[in-house]
Order: sequence, then C-alpha cells, then structure tokens
Amino acid sequence: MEMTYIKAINSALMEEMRRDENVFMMGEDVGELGGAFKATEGLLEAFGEERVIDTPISEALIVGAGIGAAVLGMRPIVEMQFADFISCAFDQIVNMAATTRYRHGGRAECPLVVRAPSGAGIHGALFHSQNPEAWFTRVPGLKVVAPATVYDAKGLLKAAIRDNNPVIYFEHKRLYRSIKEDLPDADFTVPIGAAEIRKEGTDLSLITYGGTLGQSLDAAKIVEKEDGLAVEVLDLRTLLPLDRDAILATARKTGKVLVVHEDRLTGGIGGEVAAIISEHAFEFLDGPVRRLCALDTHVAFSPPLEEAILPNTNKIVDAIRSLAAY
Amino acid sequence: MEMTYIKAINSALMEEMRRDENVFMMGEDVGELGGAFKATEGLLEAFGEERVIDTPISEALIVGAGIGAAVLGMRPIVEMQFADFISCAFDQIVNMAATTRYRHGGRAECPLVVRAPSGAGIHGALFHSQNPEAWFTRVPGLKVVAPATVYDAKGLLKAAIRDNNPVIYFEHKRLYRSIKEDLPDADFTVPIGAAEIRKEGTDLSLITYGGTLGQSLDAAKIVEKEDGLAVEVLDLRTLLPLDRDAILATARKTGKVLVVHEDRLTGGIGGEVAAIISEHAFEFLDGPVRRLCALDTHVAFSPPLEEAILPNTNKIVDAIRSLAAY
Amino acid sequence: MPQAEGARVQPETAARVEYELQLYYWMKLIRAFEDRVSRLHRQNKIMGGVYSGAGQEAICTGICAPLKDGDFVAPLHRDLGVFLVRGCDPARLMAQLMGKETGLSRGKDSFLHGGDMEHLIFGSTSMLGSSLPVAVGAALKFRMKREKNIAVAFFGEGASSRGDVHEAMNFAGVQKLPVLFVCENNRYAYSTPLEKQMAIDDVADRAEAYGFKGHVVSGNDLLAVLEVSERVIAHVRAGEGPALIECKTYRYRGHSEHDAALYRDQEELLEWQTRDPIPQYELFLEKKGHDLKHIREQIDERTHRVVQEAVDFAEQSPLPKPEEALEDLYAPNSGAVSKAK
Amino acid sequence: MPQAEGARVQPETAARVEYELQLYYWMKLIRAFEDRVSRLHRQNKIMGGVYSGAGQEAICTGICAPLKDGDFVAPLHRDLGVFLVRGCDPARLMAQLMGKETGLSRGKDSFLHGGDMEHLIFGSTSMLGSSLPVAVGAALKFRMKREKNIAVAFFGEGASSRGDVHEAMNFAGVQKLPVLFVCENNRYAYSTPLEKQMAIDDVADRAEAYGFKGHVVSGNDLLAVLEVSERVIAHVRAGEGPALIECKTYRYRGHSEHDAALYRDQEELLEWQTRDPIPQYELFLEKKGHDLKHIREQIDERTHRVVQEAVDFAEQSPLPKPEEALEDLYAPNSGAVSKAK
Ligand SMILES: Cc1ncc(C[n+]2csc(CCOP(=O)(O)OP(=O)(O)O)c2C)c(N)n1
Ligand SMILES: Cc1ncc(C[n+]2csc(CCOP(=O)(O)OP(=O)(O)O)c2C)c(N)n1
Ligand SMILES: [Mg+2]
Ligand SMILES: [Mg+2]
Repeated sequence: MEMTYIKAINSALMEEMRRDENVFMMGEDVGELGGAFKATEGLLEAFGEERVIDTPISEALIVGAGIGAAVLGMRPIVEMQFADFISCAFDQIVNMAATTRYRHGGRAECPLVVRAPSGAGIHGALFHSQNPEAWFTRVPGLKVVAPATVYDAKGLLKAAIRDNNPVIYFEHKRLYRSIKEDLPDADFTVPIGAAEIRKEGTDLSLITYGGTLGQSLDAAKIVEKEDGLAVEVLDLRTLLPLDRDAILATARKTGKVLVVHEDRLTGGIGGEVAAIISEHAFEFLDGPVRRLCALDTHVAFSPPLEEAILPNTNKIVDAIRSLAAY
Repeated sequence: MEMTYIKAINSALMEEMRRDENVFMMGEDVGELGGAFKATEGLLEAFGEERVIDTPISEALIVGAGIGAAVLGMRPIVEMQFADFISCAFDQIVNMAATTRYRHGGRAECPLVVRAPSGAGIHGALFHSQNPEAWFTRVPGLKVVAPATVYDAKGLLKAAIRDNNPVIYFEHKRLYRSIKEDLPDADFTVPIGAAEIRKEGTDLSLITYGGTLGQSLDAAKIVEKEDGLAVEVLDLRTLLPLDRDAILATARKTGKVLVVHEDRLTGGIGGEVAAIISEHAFEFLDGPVRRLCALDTHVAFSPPLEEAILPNTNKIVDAIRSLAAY
Repeated sequence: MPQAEGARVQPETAARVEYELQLYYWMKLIRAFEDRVSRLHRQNKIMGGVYSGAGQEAICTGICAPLKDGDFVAPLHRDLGVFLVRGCDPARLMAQLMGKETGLSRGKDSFLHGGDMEHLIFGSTSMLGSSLPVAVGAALKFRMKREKNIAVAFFGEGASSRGDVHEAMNFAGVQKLPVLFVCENNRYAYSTPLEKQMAIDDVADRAEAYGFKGHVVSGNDLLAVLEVSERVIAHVRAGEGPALIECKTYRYRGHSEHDAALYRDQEELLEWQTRDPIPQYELFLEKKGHDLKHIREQIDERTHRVVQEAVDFAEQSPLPKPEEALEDLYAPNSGAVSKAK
Repeated sequence: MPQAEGARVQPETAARVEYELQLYYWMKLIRAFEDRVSRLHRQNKIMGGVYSGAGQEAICTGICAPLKDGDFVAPLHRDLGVFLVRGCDPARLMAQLMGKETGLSRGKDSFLHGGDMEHLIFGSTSMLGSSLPVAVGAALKFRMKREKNIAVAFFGEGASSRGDVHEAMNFAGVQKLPVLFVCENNRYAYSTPLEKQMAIDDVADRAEAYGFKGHVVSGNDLLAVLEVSERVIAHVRAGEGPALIECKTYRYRGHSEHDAALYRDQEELLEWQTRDPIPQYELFLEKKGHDLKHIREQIDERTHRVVQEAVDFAEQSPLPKPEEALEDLYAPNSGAVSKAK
C-alpha cells in the first residue's frame, strides 16, 4: 500500500498494538487529538484510553513511567511532542533507562521506545528544529535509530517496539508528508544496527541518515549526470550502535568519504563516523574525510538564516565536487 | 603559594567574590558545609548567606535561577554537587542558557558559571563518575572548560567567572587533592579557548585534557626513557570552543596523533578532535588518528571493572607504542 | 465588609480616569494586534507557530498594568499582551513575528521567543515552565541588590505540570522572594482538558504547599484581575514573599493557528465568549459615565493605526542577512565588567 | 473515639504474635546490618558512598510489612531496610555493597543502586526523586493489567524538592494510580536543614495539591507507622488512588560515612536518640507480656548470625572479571516476546 512516512509510523503503531497487548502509547495529546502530527491518529478509537494515554506536560514523568511499566514487562511507546523537549526528560533517558539493565546486573529489561519528532527545515526555529540524536548516541545501554525512508519508518519502529532495550526513535518532521512509498502488506521489520546502501558507487562515499538522505541522493544524481561521478550513498539508519562494518566497507571501497547530516557539525555523529574511518580505514583513504552539516549554531527562524544554516542539495553537490577533485 | 587543585578552586571563588560584589555562589550544601568537597569552604563566613546560598535539591532551579540573575547583570556561580546530576538541569543549560543571547538577537548576556565535579577513578560507580562534557561541547552558546592543572583550575575559573557567557567548568574530582602546585599570589587568568603544550615532542602528538593529563605525561616520560620516543602532549583545557590551531599545529608537526580522554570512546570529544585532524591535516598524517578512552560502558563500581573501563598510564603507553610503530 | 482589605477606593482623579482608559486601550490593542497576526498567518506572512491569546487579554493587562519600571516579566507563548503592555514597540514585535532584522531577536527566533530585555521582558524557550526558575533568579537579584522590583512569571495550567515549576515555586517560598507567579488557566493544554492534567480544581491550591498564598480570579474580568493584582503585587513588592494568582479563562482560537480545536465543545466556546473581557469592561466604562461609542471609535482608530504601522514597518523591514546566522551566539568580553547596579 | 477508623483491633492470634516478633526481628536486623556496614566501611572493606539509615528502621519495616507478593518498591539511598524486609537475600545484598560478582548488580553499581527485580525491588539511580516516575509507571502497569498490586516509592524530604517528584505525584493523582509515596523526613538533606528546603512544615501537605491524601506519622514509632500504612495501603490497593505518608524521623549518622555532620546540633541528635524506634517497640512487646530479655537474646543471636553469614558470603565471593565490564548493557532479543502477564 502506498503511504507517507507519517502514515507508516501510524500503521506500525496500530499493528504492534494489535499484535501485542502489552504495547501501549503515552504522551501529550496522543489520544483524541491523535498527536500534534497525527502519528497516533485512530489509536484511541482502536485501543481505548487505557492503552492510549494523554499525559500532562511532564516529559520526565512520561519517560520515567514508561520505564516503570517496561521493567514489569510492558512495551511502552512514549512520545515527545517535539524531539526538542526530550531535554526535559534527559535524566530519565540517559541515567534511568540506559543503566537499568547494567545496574541490575543484567537482571532487568527495559523495552521502552521514545518517539521523538526531530529535524529542521520547517521554519520551526530554535526549539522546534532540533536534531538531538548525538546527545544519546554517546550513551551505552540505549539504541538510537533515525529512519530516512517510509519503509524504514515502519520497519524500524516495529523493530524498536520488539527490542528488549530502550530505543530512541527519531522521526524527521520534514519527511512526514513529503515522501511516499509502496509498502508490503505483510509484517516486516528493519534490523536495528544495520546501515543500508541506497546507491552504489565507486568514486566517493556519502554517509548520511534521516533528513538529509533525500538531498544526498538528489546530489548524487546531479553529480552523476553532470560530472560523471559515481557516488555511493550509505544510509546509517541506526545511529547507536553504528554499523561499523558498513561504514568501513564503503570507505575502503571508494577511498573518499563525505559525511552529511542536518545536525550541527561540532559534536554531531559525523565526527564519530569520521574518526572511525580515519582510524580504521586510514590506508584506504585518498582524501580527507569531510563533513557537511548544519552550521555550528542554533537553527534560526528567518528563512535566510535557516537556509544558511542547514545543508541542502546544492551544498552537498559542491561538497562532493570539491572532495572528488581532491 | 603551594596549593591543591581544590584549594585553587576555593581561592579563585574567594578572590572573585571579593573583587566583584555581583559574583555569588549557589548550590546544594555550599554554605555551612562548604560543599561536598569543600570547594566553597569559608565562603559563607566571608560573604554571608545572601551571596552563598544553600538551595534545595533542585538542579533545574539552581541553573535557571542563575540565568535569571545573570541576565540582570549578576555573575552567579552555581554548583552541581556531582557533575552527574547536571542531567537534571540539562534543559536549563542547553536550551535556556545557551540560547539566551541568540534568541534575544544579541541583546542579552548570560554570564553564568556552572561548576561540575566530574570524573572517575574514585570508586564512584555509575552516578558519581561521569564525564559529561561532550553533552555540552556540541551546544553553541556555551563554553566548556576542563582544567587539568592547579594553575588552570584557578585561572580558568577566574576567566569563566569574568566571561560574559555561560561557561561549564568541569573540575576533576580525582585531582582535587592529588596534585599540588605553587601558584603566583598575584591575580591571573587562563584564557578560555587556548590549548597548551605540556611537553614538546616530534614523534607523536598526544592530545588530552582533564583527568588524563597526568597519566599522559607519565606515559610520555616512560616511552621517552624506554623507547626514546618524543611525544608532544597537548592539553586542550577548553573543550568548547576547541583550539583548532593548536590541535592542527601539533598534528602537522608530528604526523601521528593519539587522543586520550577519560570519557568514553563513542561520542566523546576525541571523535571531534580526530575528525578535525583527519579533515584538515590529512596530508600531514603518517598514521591513523587513534583514540584511547574509557570503554563504551558506564563506569562500573567494582575495582576490576573500573580498572578495565578507564584509561591509565599503562594503557596509554601501549597505545603510544603501537601508534609509534605504525 | 464593604471595604475589604485590598479593595482600596480610588479617588476619581483625572489620572485614574486616564488609567482606566489606558487599560481599555491595551485590551483593544492586544485583541487587534492578535487578530491581525492570525490574519497575517493565514496570508502566509507569518510562518512558524502562532499562538493567539484572544479571550485572555484581561490577564496580561490586569497583571502588567500595576507593574513598575525595572520589574522583570517572563511571558509564555500566549502572552503577546505582556509585550505590548510592558512597553515593547509594537513595530519591533511585529517584525519579530515576521522574522525580520528589526525584530526583537533579529530573525533568530520565532513568535514570542524573542525577548526585549530593554523592557526586561525575558524571551522564553519553548520548554514550558522553564522560565519560572529564571524569574525566581531575577527576584533573587532584586533582593540581593535591595531593589524594590519584582519578577513576574506567566504560565499556562498545562505548564504547571512541569517539574521546573515545582522547583521554582519551592525555592521562591523558601527564600521569600519577590516573585509573582501568574497561572493562566484556560482549561486546555493543546487538546488536553483540565481533568487529564490535574486532579484538583485550582492550580492556586499548590501555592500553600510552597508556603505562600494562591489567589483565584476570573481572568476574563479585568477589574477583578486588577483588584487582586494591585493588592498582591504590593505585598510581593513589600517583601512579603511570593504569590500565585490563578486566572480562570479560555482561549478562543485553536492551540495554534494550525489547530481547528475539534476536541472542544463548540458550546463551551460560545459560552465563554459571552464572558469576553472587552464588553465586560466596556460596561464598566459606560457605568462610569463615559461616552463609550465615542471612546470605542477613538480607540479602534488608534489601535488600528498602531497595528497598521507595525505591519508596515515589519513588512518594509529587511530580512536578516545569511551571514548573521553566526552572530549573537556569544557576548564579547570587553573588559568583563559586571553590569548589575 | 477509642476505635478510630483504621485502628482495627487485631485478634490475638498466634499469627499476629509471630508477625509482631517478625517486625522486631526486621528492625533489629536492619540495625545490625547497617552497623556492620558502617564498620566494614571504616575497615575499607566497602568502598564508595555508604548511607546509613540507622534510626529510621521503623519506616522501612512499617511500610513494607503490610506489602504483598508482586508489589513493587523503589527504595532510595538510605533504604537498605526495604531490601531486607522485602526478602532480598542479605548475603547477596552484602556482596552488592562489596562490589562482588554475587551482588545484586554483579559489581556494576555501588551500595543500593543494584536492584533486586526478583523481589520487585527497583534499583535507583543516584538522581534523587527520579524513581518516583518509575514507580508511577509500575502502578500504571498494575492498573492496566487489573492486578491488585501496588507500587511504593520512598524518598527523603530533600528529594521532594526535585521536579520529578512533582510530575510523578501529579500524574498519579490524575490517573488515580495504586502508588504509595513514602517521604522519610529526617530533617536534613546532607547538611541542609528543613527550613532551607521548604517553607512548609509537612511534605504531606503537598498531597492535596495533587488530589490525594497526605498522612503524617512519627517515623520512629513502628506501631504508628504500621497503623497508618496498613490502612493506607489497603485503600491504595483497593483502587482508591495514590497516597502519601510522611514519616518524621532523624538520621543518626552523617549523611554518608564520610560526613561528620558538624552542621548539626549534638543536642538534637541526643534528643532524637531518646525516641529510638527499637526500645520503643520493645516497650510494646514487654507490655504485651513477652519475655523481652529472652526474645532480645534470641533475636540478637539470629541477626548476628545472618549478618555474619552475609559478610562471610560476601567476603568469600569473587570479584567480577574485567571482561564483564561490557556485559549487561543490552538485553538479548531472543524472540522478543513480551513478558507482562
Ligand atoms: C516541555 C514542553 N512540552 C511540550 C510542549 C508542546 N506544547 C506547546 S504549548 C502546549 C500546551 C500548553 O498548555 P498551557 O500551558 O495550558 O498553555 P496554553 O497553550 O493553554 O496557553 C504544549 C503541550 C512544550 N512547548 N514544552
Ligand atoms: C538530583 C540529585 N542532586 C543531588 C544529589 C546529592 N545528594 C545525595 S543524598 C543528598 C541529600 C538527600 O536528602 P534527602 O532526600 O532528605 O535524603 P536523606 O539523605 O536525608 O535520607 C544529596 C544532596 C543527588 N543524589 N541527586
Ligand atoms: Mg492552557
Ligand atoms: Mg533528609
């Protein structure tokens, strides 16, 4: 069935709640409203108030209560209305959820999913545009995923729900209604921890995820056509744990790597990826690992500023050309 | 005067509060107790309850109130009893303090210092051993410092207090009473943003900061003596903004770089440093940029685990030898 | 008791009359400004989230009118009125909403997140409730510096569920700080009705759990708000500690301009509209013998002009330049002299 | 009213007598265990932070005694007694404190941060107050699954200042969840006395602000704690919503074993020691006609043996192996079958 990214999320929630009665949904306005973005539309009608819980504005409680239910065997999915507000639940995620199993000596499980609508490019300004993934990818005990396609949106969410560990699921708001895909009717999951090559190539590797996959593929097509460059595009899909094999394989294959993400440069995941490549594929490199990311600032509101700050297809094209020419 | 690292902090606080009546101190048990580590000892007696404020256990309030006083021209220094609890004030730091100037269009200042006793190696286990610096070094609008010497402990704290921006000051608990130095009696500051070469060398660069500087210097001495290796040791001192010039200069000079920190490998600052070097000193590299950091886990309690997790002099020696042999 | 403690009988001075008309002007200006903002949003001239406070004008007006120079205010997303009553230039405010260079944040942030520190209006983040600790810190400064100013923090009943609100109120109570907490209880947090947010009727009841007094007032009745705010603000200013005023009210529009608010009963809206703060106040003016028709015409003309000028200014203002994206992140450190008096 | 609502007169069954002696045993065991822990700390056999609950034994005992199988408890740093009363093996608990492989966390975490999920004892993080939302989530599960279990969250009056506590209590009130909040008010948070923590006398007063009832009880009087806890737990279990019990108490030792507690008045300590929960309860046993001397001897012998066995077990247990540092981070995903009944 053809569906949008947001619909894929919605149908994953529907199907998983139907499949497993221990799955439930909790967050602000997830019930009657169906969520600020309609990701949870129809859930209340299908599963009732006890499994689709509207909460007060209490992000720490939302995550904390999710943890409490999870360690008793439930599979809560909690929603941050915007990923930006995950900062208000930060301690619960990085200290409580992430360490639950470790500090119980392996005798506890915390199968919690935190859904976080992230990303910029929608005039959301400082507090509705954030890409907070790198705050969490440095936290052992968590898993972090960031689907870039409709298929992955559904498959990774299902995998996250079925995973026995806390998973932070970053869904990119700009993709919600801007991409569509024909999905199989049968149940499927996308494995957590596996990157995916979206386009093969031999001249240069472009490693990206989430909101910048589309732009990266567009850019790859442009340089293919205009410059005859064969760019390999690797979609990380899971940000913790990183798929080191896939990252190193493409780096070794092409010898030139450009990392692209919408999160800012400094402290973004690109640094970690570049460091891994530089350390473990050093002999294979024909040029520096470069990064094209948002500028090192907050995502500003006014269009000229936002445009200057965020990556886009043109900027990626330029970066590819420059690296190819190295 | 010879003093310990903790005494250097204490005397910086004393002197700055004496110098500027707008400086004040706020936190849990900072008054009569003088702080859990005695960093604020004597302040209450010297400056009274109005400028040395014992707060309830409310980290978000502590930082938030600091911001409110700061934007009105005060210079609050707030203490997290342990850096680990900074997670409870996370939103106030990364969203409120870091964006204050930006979202006011440059028409506000937030001269706030957050002191955070961090670091492991004292059997503190998961929640009293954290090195949370990399959560903050990816946040524009903040400055982050991490002194490794007694001199810097004092000079960077003074610079932080006089800085017109929010500064997170990570003080390493293991250094509190384990290192001593003779400090000048006259007022001095250490500039924020400037790394410092602690030992010159030509064979290999070791870049580090905070708790691992001492071990790194020890390791450098060992390999100098035993292997005749001249290791250059760069102490970052400021983690945001990074001193890119100093980083690139040493990398270009020696062609081989080992980054060492007590924070975990994945998502630590080492990744950013390695990425910067790999991108901007690519032509100069004679080997991969390597990282020696804590293992990718929480800091466990039991001595054999803690020992396995944390870097130490021997591990650094091995890493230097291995990279030198590349 | 016909002469209750705080219900001071105001002498009918010319100043008082002028003040009462000024209050009317403010409510009308807020309404006119916000109506225009909603329209501009529909015309795609304002992007991003737009949160109308229509229906709640008596609160911003009634709380801010008794404030003095040097008082600190921390408004939230629905408190455009606070900006206007506290003296923010309407033109710069409109430019802010349009992301212009001349706006409060120079295009950096959207809607009401740009503050105006010249008027001690602190720009909030989006994280609801997180400005309460900040207001408490401002009050701490006033106390430390022996200034007779107060800090005022506004928040919705929805925000009251945030931990930051608890921490802020508790500390304010312990330290007896000059801070006024103003809860605008409009019965909904986005789509979430009161009963899913709290198990009590009045947020004001929380104040006692922090050692200070909570007051409940009809937020749609300007005179009622004023009566409480004048009295309570005087107490707070006198150093008697913090206070909480809860204003019961209702938002007319959706949560944001994107929201059709289908989760609400249309009846409920209509009923609240019969308690609109503006006609209520007009009745009072009429009773006091004012020629309301005349006044309304005058004031409508004035608010219309002010709003139009604001729109003109904003529309003619330039957008920021791309390179400004990296400006305003850090304050320079020239001399590092501290600023507080 | 000699027969107050909850003061149910217990028939003097053999079971009741046994229960009363069991309570005595628990208090004595906690005291003996903690005394030994303090000693072991001085001997450098326990590293890291050690927080003694000496003086507060009646609370863990009186709250936990009426609990049933399947109830969930979230103790904090001073609640070693909760582990013992809820059935955690003393030997594994002692091994936990010594960082041994056989400890609750297999050496991963220190002191009471290792939980014992076999007995539904949830290991807390150090971040005070953050386990209250977790307990609320456990209660949510009980409600969803129609289980007649309850969740109990312990916290100090110091932790009550944290935002998480507010968010947890508010939501528990809204949802009328089967959760009991237990505040151990020992007058100090580390060095910080009550009056710097809150402007009210009783944390219990906060409960009403969340729509449920707060109860104050002498935390040094086991019978008083029991009287309230049996009654309140029955209500919570019956689905009547959450409740808060505040137990007034005092900690004998410093905040941790590193702390000499010089900020406290020695008089205050001595006065509280006259209200020690153990002799108070002994008086009760005597009044009931027990041969106290005999019982005490028996029980001292038993607690001593249990503690000694725990120490022996812990000391003989191996330390974890270095390579285990990377174990226990992630749960395997074998089949991913969900676990709740
Ligand atoms: C911490 C946080 N969580 C969620 C949101 C998303 N959000 C924006 S406004 C709103 C409802 C606010 O309700 P209330 O505080 O009652 O103010 P009102 O909009 O009714 O004026 C929500 C949930 C937010 N801004 N901040
Ligand atoms: C969020 C947080 N801030 C600070 C601390 C440090 N700390 C540990 S115990 C303690 C005092 C706790 O007081 P209270 O809650 O009353 O419990 P008590 O120790 O008196 O039993 C403090 C400040 C902490 N553990 N967590
Ligand atoms: Mg509301
Ligand atoms: Mg206490």
